[in-house]
Amino acid sequence: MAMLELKDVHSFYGNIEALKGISLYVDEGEIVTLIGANGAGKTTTLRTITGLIKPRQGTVTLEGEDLTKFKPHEIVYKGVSMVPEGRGIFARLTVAENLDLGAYIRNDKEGIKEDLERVYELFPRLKERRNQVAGTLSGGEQQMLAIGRALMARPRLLLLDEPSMGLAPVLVELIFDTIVDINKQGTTILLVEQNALMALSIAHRGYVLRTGEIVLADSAENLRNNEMVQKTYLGME
Amino acid sequence: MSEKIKYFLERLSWVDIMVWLFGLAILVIAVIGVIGSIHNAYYTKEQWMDFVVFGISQGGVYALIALGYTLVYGILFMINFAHGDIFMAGAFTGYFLAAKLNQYGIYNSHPIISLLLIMLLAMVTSVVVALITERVAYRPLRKAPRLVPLITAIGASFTIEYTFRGLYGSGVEAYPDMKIFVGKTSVFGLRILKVHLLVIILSILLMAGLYAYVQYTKAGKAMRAVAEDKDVASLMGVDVDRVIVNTFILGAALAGIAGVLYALIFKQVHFFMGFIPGIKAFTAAVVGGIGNVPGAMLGGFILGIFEALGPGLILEGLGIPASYQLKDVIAFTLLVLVLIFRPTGLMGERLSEEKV
Amino acid sequence: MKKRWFILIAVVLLVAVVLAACGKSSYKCEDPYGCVNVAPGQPIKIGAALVLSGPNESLGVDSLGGVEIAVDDFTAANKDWLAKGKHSIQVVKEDSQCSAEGGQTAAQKLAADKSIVGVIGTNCSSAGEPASKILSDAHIPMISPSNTAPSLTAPKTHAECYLRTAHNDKVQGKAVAEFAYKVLGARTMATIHDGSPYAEQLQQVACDVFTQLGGKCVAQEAINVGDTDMRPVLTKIAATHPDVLYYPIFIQEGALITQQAKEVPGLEKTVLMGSDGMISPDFIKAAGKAAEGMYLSGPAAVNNEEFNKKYEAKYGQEPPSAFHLHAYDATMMLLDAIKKVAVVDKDGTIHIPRKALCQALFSTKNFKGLTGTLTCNQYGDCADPKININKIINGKYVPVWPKK
Amino acid sequence: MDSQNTFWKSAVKNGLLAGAIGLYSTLVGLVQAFNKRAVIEQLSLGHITLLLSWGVVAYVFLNHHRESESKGKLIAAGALVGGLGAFLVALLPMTAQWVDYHFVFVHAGPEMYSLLTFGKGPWLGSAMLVAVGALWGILIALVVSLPTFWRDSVVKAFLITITVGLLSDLFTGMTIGWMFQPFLGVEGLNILGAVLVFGLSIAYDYWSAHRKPKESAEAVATEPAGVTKSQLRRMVVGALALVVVAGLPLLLGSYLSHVLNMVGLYTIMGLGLNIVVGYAGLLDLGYVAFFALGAYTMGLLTSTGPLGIAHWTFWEAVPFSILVAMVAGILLGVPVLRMRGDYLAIVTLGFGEIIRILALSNWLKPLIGGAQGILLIPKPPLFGFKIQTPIHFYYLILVGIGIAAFVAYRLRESRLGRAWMAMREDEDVAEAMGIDLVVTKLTAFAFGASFSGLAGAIFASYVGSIFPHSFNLLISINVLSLIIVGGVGSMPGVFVGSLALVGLPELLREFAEYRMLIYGLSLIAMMLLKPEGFWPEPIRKRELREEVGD
Repeated sequence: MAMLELKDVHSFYGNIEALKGISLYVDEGEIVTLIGANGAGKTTTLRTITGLIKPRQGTVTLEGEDLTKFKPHEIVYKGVSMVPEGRGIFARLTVAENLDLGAYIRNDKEGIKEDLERVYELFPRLKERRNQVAGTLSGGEQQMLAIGRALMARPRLLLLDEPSMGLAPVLVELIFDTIVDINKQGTTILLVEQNALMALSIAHRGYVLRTGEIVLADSAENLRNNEMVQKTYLGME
Repeated sequence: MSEKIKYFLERLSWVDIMVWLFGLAILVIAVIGVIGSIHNAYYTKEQWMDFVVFGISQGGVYALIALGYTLVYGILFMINFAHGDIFMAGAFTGYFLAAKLNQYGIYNSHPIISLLLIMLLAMVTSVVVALITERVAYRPLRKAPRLVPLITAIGASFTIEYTFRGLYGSGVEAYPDMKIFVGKTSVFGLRILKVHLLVIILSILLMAGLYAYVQYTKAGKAMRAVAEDKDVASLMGVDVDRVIVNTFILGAALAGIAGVLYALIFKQVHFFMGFIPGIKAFTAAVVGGIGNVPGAMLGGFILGIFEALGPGLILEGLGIPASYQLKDVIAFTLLVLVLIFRPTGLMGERLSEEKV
Repeated sequence: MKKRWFILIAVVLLVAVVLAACGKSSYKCEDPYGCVNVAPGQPIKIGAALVLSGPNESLGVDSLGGVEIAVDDFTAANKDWLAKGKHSIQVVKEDSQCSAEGGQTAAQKLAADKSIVGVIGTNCSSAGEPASKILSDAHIPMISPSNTAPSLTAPKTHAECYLRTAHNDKVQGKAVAEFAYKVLGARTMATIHDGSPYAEQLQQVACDVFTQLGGKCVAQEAINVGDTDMRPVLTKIAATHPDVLYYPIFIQEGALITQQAKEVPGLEKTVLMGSDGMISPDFIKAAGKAAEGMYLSGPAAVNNEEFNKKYEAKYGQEPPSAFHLHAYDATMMLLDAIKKVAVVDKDGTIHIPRKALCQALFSTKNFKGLTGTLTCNQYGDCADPKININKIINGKYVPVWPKK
Repeated sequence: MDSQNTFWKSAVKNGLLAGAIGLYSTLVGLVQAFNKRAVIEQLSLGHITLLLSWGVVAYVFLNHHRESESKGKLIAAGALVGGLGAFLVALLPMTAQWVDYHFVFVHAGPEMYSLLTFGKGPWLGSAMLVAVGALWGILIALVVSLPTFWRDSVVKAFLITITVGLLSDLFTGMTIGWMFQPFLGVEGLNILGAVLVFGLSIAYDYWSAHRKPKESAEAVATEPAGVTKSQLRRMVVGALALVVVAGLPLLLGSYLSHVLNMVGLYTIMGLGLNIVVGYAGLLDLGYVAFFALGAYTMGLLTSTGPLGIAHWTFWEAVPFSILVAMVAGILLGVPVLRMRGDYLAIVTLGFGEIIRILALSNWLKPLIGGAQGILLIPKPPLFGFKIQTPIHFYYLILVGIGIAAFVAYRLRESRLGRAWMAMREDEDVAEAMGIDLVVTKLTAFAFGASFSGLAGAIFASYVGSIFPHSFNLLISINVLSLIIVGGVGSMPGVFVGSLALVGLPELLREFAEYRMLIYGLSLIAMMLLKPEGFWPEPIRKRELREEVGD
C-alpha cells in the first residue's frame, strides 16, 4: 500500500476547477516531485492533501485512512507536515518561537529539545538568530526556518512547496542537499517545484501537472530524458 | 546620516506635509491652552495629581476592556462591537450575587471571597455571552468580507443590550458599598481612593498576566500564530477554531472582571452601561495600536488620563466654558493626533499595516 | 385562471363595501373638528408617545407605567360607564424616542389613526416640538408628562391643543433659586447639566433668578449622558467653593455626582440640590448614603408609596424614573375630560367631539391629581404651581419647603 | 440502530434548543409584552412568539430528516421536540413556588406564570402547556410530511398571515383604509380576514405554479413577435411603476408617507455613503457629521427664531447646506488621508461624535442653540404654495433622490468612479497606475458628504426643529448597515436596504421596548442569510459567492 494516495481528486477555488481529477501516490521513503508551470495546480494539490481545501470529489488516503474528513490541524497529527509556498513563517514571532510552534503537536520535552538541536545543527544560521524576530531574516534563512519548523513536528511525510523560490543558487543547493538528508533519515517527501531540473535530480519519481491534470508520471530519470519535459520545463531546446 | 535625511526628504510628499501641518495646528492650539491654564494657576498641585489618579483608575478599566478588543482584532481583524455589552453582561449579572451576599451579610464579613465569587460569576456570564455571540453571529461569516461581520457585531451589540434589558429590567441597580474599599489611603504621598488603588493594582496584574500568557505559553504562541496566518497555523497542528474561541473566552473573562471593577468604582449598573466604555476602549486600543496587547494597556491609561486632565489643562486655558462637556472631543482629537503621527497607533508595528 | 382571480377580488371588495355600509348610528356630530365614534365592543383608544428605546428609555417606561396604571384605575372607577357599550380603554404605545424625528414619526402614526382620542406624551421636549404641532393639526389633544421646555407653552409658539402636567422649567428653576438664596442663605451657586434640554434650561433659569436675587453663579458646568467619572468636573467646581451645587439631571449621572461630590476635597460644605429628575427610589439606591441631606425640588407628592406598590406589582420593578405621577395625572385628566364631553348612544356607542374635548382639557380646574392640584392656563401649563423642596432624610424624601 | 440513536438524540437536543429559545423569549418578556397584541382575533402575538420559537426548531429539524425517516417517526419526533420545548418553559411556573426568579428576572412574576399556564395553576396548566407544545410539534410534523409544494405553500401562507395580522393596524391609517375594515378585528385580523389571507396566499401559489409551464411554452412559440411584446410589456410596467410611485402617498396616507420620507432621506444618505464606502472603499462611521452640518446650516440660514441669521427660504439655503457639508468632507478628509481600514473607521466615528458634542456644547450655545436646538425652521415654499405635509414632502424627497441617484450613477461611470474602484481594490496598485490618491480620496469624501448635507437640509425643514440629540452615532451605524444589507456598492441596494432597516423598524414602532432587540436580531439574521446583501452589484456577488463558498 502506498503511504499517500490521491484518487481522482477534483478541487475548486470558488467556482474554478483547479484540479480536474488527479491521481497519484507516494511510497514510504520516497522523494516524489510534482512539476509544472504556474497555475498548473501544484499548490492546490498540496493544500488538498493538508486539508486546507476540501476536494469536491475523490479521495486522499494516508496509509488507507481517508484524510478528507479531517480538518487541517488534525491531519498534522497523522504525521503530515507542510512547508508552505512563500515560506509562511510567522514574521512577528522569533525564530525560536517559530520552531516551538513546529513542535506544537508534541508533548515530549526531551524529544523536542533533541530535534531542536538537530535543526540548529542542520541550519547553524538559525541558532545564531534564534531570538531575532523572523520577519527580519533573509529569504534563505526564512526558507531554512520553514523547513526546520516542519521538521520539528517529526513528520513521516513532508510536503515542500517551492522551497527554491527566490533563493540564490548557492542557497538552493544547500536546501536541496538538506532535503536529501532529511529523506535519508527516513522522512518521505513530496516536493513541488518549478525548478524542475533540481527537483528531478534528487527525486525518485515525478509527476508533471498541466492545468489541473497529470500529463506525465514516471521515474525521475525517465522524466529528465523526456523530450517534452526537457522542452517545457527544463528549458532545453 | 545625511543619506538618511536625503532618503527621508525624497519620501516626503506634500500629503504628509499637509497632514502633519494639520496635526501641528492642533498641537499648537493645545500648547496655547496648556500655557493659558498654567498661567491661570486655577488648580493646586494636589488637584493636578488627583486628576492624574482619577485618569489612571478610569484608564485601568478602559484598558481591561480594550484588551478584549485587541485580542479579537488581532486574531480575526474584526471589530467586535459587542464587546462593550459583554462587559455589561458580566457586571450586571454580578450585581445580583452582590445584592444576595450583602443581604446575608457575607459581602462585608468576607469581602475578598465575595469579590472573587462575584468576579467569577461575572466572568462566566461574559464568557457565555461571548461564546454564543461568536458561534451565532461571527463564525458562520468568518470568510465573508470584512464589513459583514462588522454589521453582525453591531446587531449583536443591540441584541445583547436589549436582551439584558428584557431580563433584568431597565432600571439602574446599585452595587452595595464594600466597606473595606471605602475611603482614601495614601501611596507615595499621593491621596488615592482605596477603590481606585484596587482597580489600578488589579488591572495591572491582570494585564501583566495576560502579556505573559500570550508571550510565553504554548497557547499564547498558538494565538499569535493564528493572528498572523490561520492556514499556516493550522499546518502546525493548531486548531484555529479552538484558538479563536479561546481568544473570545479570554477577552470576555477580562471584560467580566472589568465590569465588576467598574461597578466597584461607580456603584451602578444598567443595561446601557457598556456602550460608551466600549467605544472608549476601542479608541484606547487603536491609540495603542490595535492587535497589540501592551498597546491596549498603554492606550487605556493614556486615554483615561487625557480625559481627566485634558479639559482642565487644555480647554480651560483657551477660555472655553463648561469644558468637561467636551472631554470626548479631547479623547477623539488625541486619537486623530496619534494616528496622524503614527498611523498604526503608538505601539502598532509597521508590519500590521498591510493587514489593515 | 386569471378570471378566477378577478372574481375573488370582486367578491372581497363587495363584502367590504357591504360591511362598511352597516353600523351607521343615529348620533349627529356637530363638532367642527369631528367626533370619534366608538362602537359597542370597541375600545376607547388613547396614544402613548413615549421614549421606549435607547439610553433614555427608563423615562418612557416609567411614564408608560403611569399611563397604564391610570387606565386601570379609571376603568375600575368607571365600570358602569364603560359597561354600557362593553368598552374598554386601550393604550396604543408608540416609541417617540428622545428626538425630534422620533416625536414626529410617533405623532404621524397616531394622527393617522382616526380612532385615537388623545395622546399622552412625549417625554423629551425635543420630541414634543414637532409632535405637538402634528397632533394639534389633527385635532388630537396631547398632554405631556415630562416636557418642560418653556417654548412649548410660550404664547407665540405653543400648539393649539397641547398641554402638560410637567412643570415649566421657569416655575421650578425659580423655586430652586429662591429656596437656595432665601432659605439656605446661599450666595454662590454652581450648576451642572447633562446636555438635555430639560436640565440645561432648568439650571439656566435657576442661575438667572439666583443672580437677580443678588447671588452669584460661580460655575456653570456640563457633563455628558453616560459619563461616569465626575470627579474632574467636581474638582473644578470645588475650586470656586460654591454654597450650593445644583444639578437638575437624571438618576444615573445624578447619583454619580452625589457620591463623588463626597469624595472631592473642597465640596464638604457645599449643599447639594437636584430636581424631580432624581426623585425616585432608584436614586436613593444608587446614590446610597451620599444622598442624605440633599435637597430635591419637585411637585408636592412626588414619591407616592401607594402608586409605587401598584407599579411594582404590575411591572416587577420600581418606577425607573420620576415622571410616572405626571403621566398618571395626565392620563386621568384626559380620561376625565373624555368622560365629561362624551355622548353615549342608546346602543352604547360613545361619541367624543374633538374640539369640545380640547376645550374641556384647557378648562381643567382644581383637578386633584397625585402631583398636586392641577389647573390649566390658556397655553397648556397645567402643573400645580407649588413646588416643594424635599430633603432626603434616612432614605426618604421629606418635604421641607414651603412650610405648611 | 446507530443512526436510530443519533436521530432520537438529535431530537432531544433540538427539543432542548427549542426550550432554550422559548425560555429566552419568555424571560426577556417578549411573550408577555406581545400577549397584549392580537394578530388574529383571540390569538395574541405572545402565543405566536412561543409557538414560533418551538416551531422553527422543530421545522428545521424535521425537514432535515424528512426523506430519511418514516412519517410516524417524524410525528413522534415532532411531539418530542415540541413537548420538550414546552416542558422547559413550563419548568418556570412549576418551580416558581420554590425559587424566586423575580429577584433576577423582572418579568418572572405571577402574571407571566398565569399566562404560561392558561391561569390553571402550575400543575394542570403546565401539563396543558406541554400538551400544546406536543400537538404543535405534531402539526409541524404533518406539515413537513406534506408534498413539497403544499408544505412550502402552507408555511408561506402561515407566515404571510401572521405578517399581515401584525401590520394590520397600518391599513387603518391608509387613505383607502375603509376597504380593509371588514377584515380587521379590534386589533389584528379577524377570523374572516385571516382565513382569506391564508387562502389567497395558497391560491396564489397554486395559480403561479400551474401557470409557469404554459407561459414558457407561449414564449417559445411566439419568439419573433415576442420581442416587441416584451418590450411593450416592459414599457407598460415602467409606466405603471411611475404612476404607482407618484400616486403612492395619496394611497397610503400621511403616516406611511412619513415612513417613506424617512426611508427616502436615508436613501439619499445611503447613496452618498455608498460613494465613500462602496465605491472608494473607505470605511466611514461618522457620516452623521455631514447630516448634522447640512441640517444646522439649513436651520441657521432659514430659522425665523432668534438664532436665525439670514431668514432665507429653503431654496436659497439648500446649496449652502450642501456646500458646507462638502467643505467639511474635505477638511475632515485631510487628516485621515494616510489611515486605512479600521483606523479610518474609529477616527471618523470620533469626528461624528465631535460634531455632535460641539453642537451640544455650552461653548457654541450662543451661536447654534446648544441643547435647546434650533426651532422655527420654516417649510419650503413653492410658487406661493407651502410644502408642508408628509405627502408634500414625499415629492420633494423624491426629487432629491432622483438628483442624488443621477449624480451617483454618473460619478460611478466616470473616470473618477473608476479611480475610486481601483483604490478600493488596492491602494498601492492604484497609486502605481498613476491615480492621485489624495484627490481621489478627498473627492469621495466631498461627494459623499454633500449627499448627506442635502438630506440634512431637507430633514431640518421637514421636522421644523433640530436638536443635537438627533445626530447620534446610531444614524451613522444605520446608514452603514443599510448599504451593506442592500449590497455594498449597489444603487438599488441602497433603497432596498433603507426599506429594510428604516422602513421595517418604523412599522415595528409599536413594539416599543422590543424594537431594538428585533432590529439587532434581524441585522444578524439578514447578514447570515445574505452576506452579499439583498441587491448586490453583479460583480460583487460573484466575488462573494466565491469567498463564502470556499
